Amino acid sequence: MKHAFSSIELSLPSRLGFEKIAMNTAASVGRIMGFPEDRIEDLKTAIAEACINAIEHGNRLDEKLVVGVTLSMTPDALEVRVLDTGPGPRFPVEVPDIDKKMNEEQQSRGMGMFLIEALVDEAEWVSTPSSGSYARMVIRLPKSEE
Amino acid sequence: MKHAFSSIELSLPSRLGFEKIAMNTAASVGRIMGFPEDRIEDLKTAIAEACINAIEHGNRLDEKLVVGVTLSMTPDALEVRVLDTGPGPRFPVEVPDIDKKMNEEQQSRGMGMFLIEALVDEAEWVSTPSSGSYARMVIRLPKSEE
Amino acid sequence: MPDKGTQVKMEEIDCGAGQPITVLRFIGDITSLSQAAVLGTYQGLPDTAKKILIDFSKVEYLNSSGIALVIQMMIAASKKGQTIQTFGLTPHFQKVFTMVGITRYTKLHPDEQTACAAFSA
Amino acid sequence: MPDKGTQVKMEEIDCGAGQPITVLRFIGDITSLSQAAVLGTYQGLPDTAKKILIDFSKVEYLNSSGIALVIQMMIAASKKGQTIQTFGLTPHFQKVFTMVGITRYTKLHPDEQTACAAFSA
Ligand SMILES: Nc1ncnc2c1ncn2[C@@H]1O[C@H](COP(=O)(O)OP(=O)(O)O)[C@@H](O)[C@H]1O
Ligand SMILES: Nc1ncnc2c1ncn2[C@@H]1O[C@H](COP(=O)(O)OP(=O)(O)O)[C@@H](O)[C@H]1O
Repeated sequence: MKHAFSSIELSLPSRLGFEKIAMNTAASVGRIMGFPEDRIEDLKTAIAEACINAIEHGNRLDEKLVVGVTLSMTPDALEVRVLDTGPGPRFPVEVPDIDKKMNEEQQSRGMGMFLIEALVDEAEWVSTPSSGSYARMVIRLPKSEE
Repeated sequence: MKHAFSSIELSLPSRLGFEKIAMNTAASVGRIMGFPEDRIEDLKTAIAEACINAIEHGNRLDEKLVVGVTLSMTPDALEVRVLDTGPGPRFPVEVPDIDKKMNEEQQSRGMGMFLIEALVDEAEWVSTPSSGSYARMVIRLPKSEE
Repeated sequence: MPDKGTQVKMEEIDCGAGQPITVLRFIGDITSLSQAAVLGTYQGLPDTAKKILIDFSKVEYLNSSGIALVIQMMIAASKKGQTIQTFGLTPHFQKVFTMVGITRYTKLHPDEQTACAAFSA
Repeated sequence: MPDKGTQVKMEEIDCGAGQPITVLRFIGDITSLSQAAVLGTYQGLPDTAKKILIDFSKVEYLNSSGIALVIQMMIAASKKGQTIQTFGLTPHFQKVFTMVGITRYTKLHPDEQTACAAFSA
């Protein structure tokens, strides 16, 4: 990459299904950066889950509220922030447990944040009480590629 | 579409190649709206050409300047605006003529605006001297689809 | 492809093992908006359906809420003593299903033939 | 596929018509950044190359600046008395090439075989 830093911004109304727009925008950025196809898939799922959470939980499906996505390219990684206007998740978040789910001791949902953490290289949730919160994810380029 | 109007925004640094991000974002919006695949291709080429012009001519490849893309969904059409910080094209713009090109009486380039006009249902260029200019394109959903 | 939500095709096939197998072929997306397509279709199956084959090969987008619907279907099937086999997930979604542990309860087969054969194994 | 810019593969083939045919297979993107790949490769062809076949079937993205490079190549080829045939453009880019009038100077064939055969027509 010629330039050390450059950033792409996307904003979406809070409507379920629109996470696909973020997925495809991010995939396009990932391909330009040279990520291998399996990492693009990881990125797509992670960003989709973060957007769905922002739409559903953060902005409570209020379409007038915007979900913001920033994609920051550095020479060795892509950093993604998914912003909403809510307070962010309350920690600790219950870890999904398939045995409990199959025994109906845990609701079937609740796998999004777990998947985000499993699929990207860094994931954190940042709450900025005055303005909202964001999920921050970093996915690094494989070393051999640079 | 349940809602009469909703709008997606994208902003990109002015770097050649980044038009692909806009293409894929727009394609994703177009698919959500139910455009047939051949219209998605028209949309992709039109938005790519408008972004390339914004990057090259409007923002003169200055990566610090942003190309803005807004995608506004209405029940029967997608309206796209591609904004840059320059004054916009100077009219009249020479119409491409393949015979002149093959005879080297016209430069080989200069087909972008022609293609935009040919591929979308409405195209216009608006200059707002104080802030910049934008290309505005409208692509309508086929009637049978709604 | 234009966005068409979730589509399901239901079929009865015979893998050569005698008892017919009910196939649910999902097409498009499996998300929180697919409740009717996934659970509705499942609930509409006749009680005689004991072997259920799920075809994910035409699924383009699957998210965690969609996976939750698949889990709900698996719970219901296990209550009814039905067997589920699946095939057609992309390598990425095979990984995702493995991450959430679904592979502890159903096998993800590479293709229809292998999945079919697994019913008589 | 990760973004790899423009790649070109050069080949000599024999369509059965005696004189060998030089094939340029473009892979990836054809844009304003493809000058070296398109014109550089073309200029590097030996003077004996009289029949040039262009394979667009692996081209994923083509824009008007890329088309301008193709036109420049066609101008150069026409000056040298070379014949160009092309194939492999998607229906969308066949439409775009037709819109800009390139089809008045070269035919867009559906596949390699038809394009090949056109040299001896
Ligand atoms: N952006 C967010 N804003 C507020 N709460 C959130 C956000 N993201 C996640 N949460 C909370 O964390 C919980 C777990 O999220 P997740 O693992 O993605 O599963 P699910 O969304 O299916 O419940 C959610 O149920 C919600 O309470
Ligand atoms: N966004 C823009 N800002 C300023 N000038 C523009 C813009 N778009 C187009 N133009 C002008 O119009 C001309 C024709 O544009 P176009 O048909 O796209 O062909 P090309 O970009 O290959 O020259 C350009 O050369 C440029 O002078």
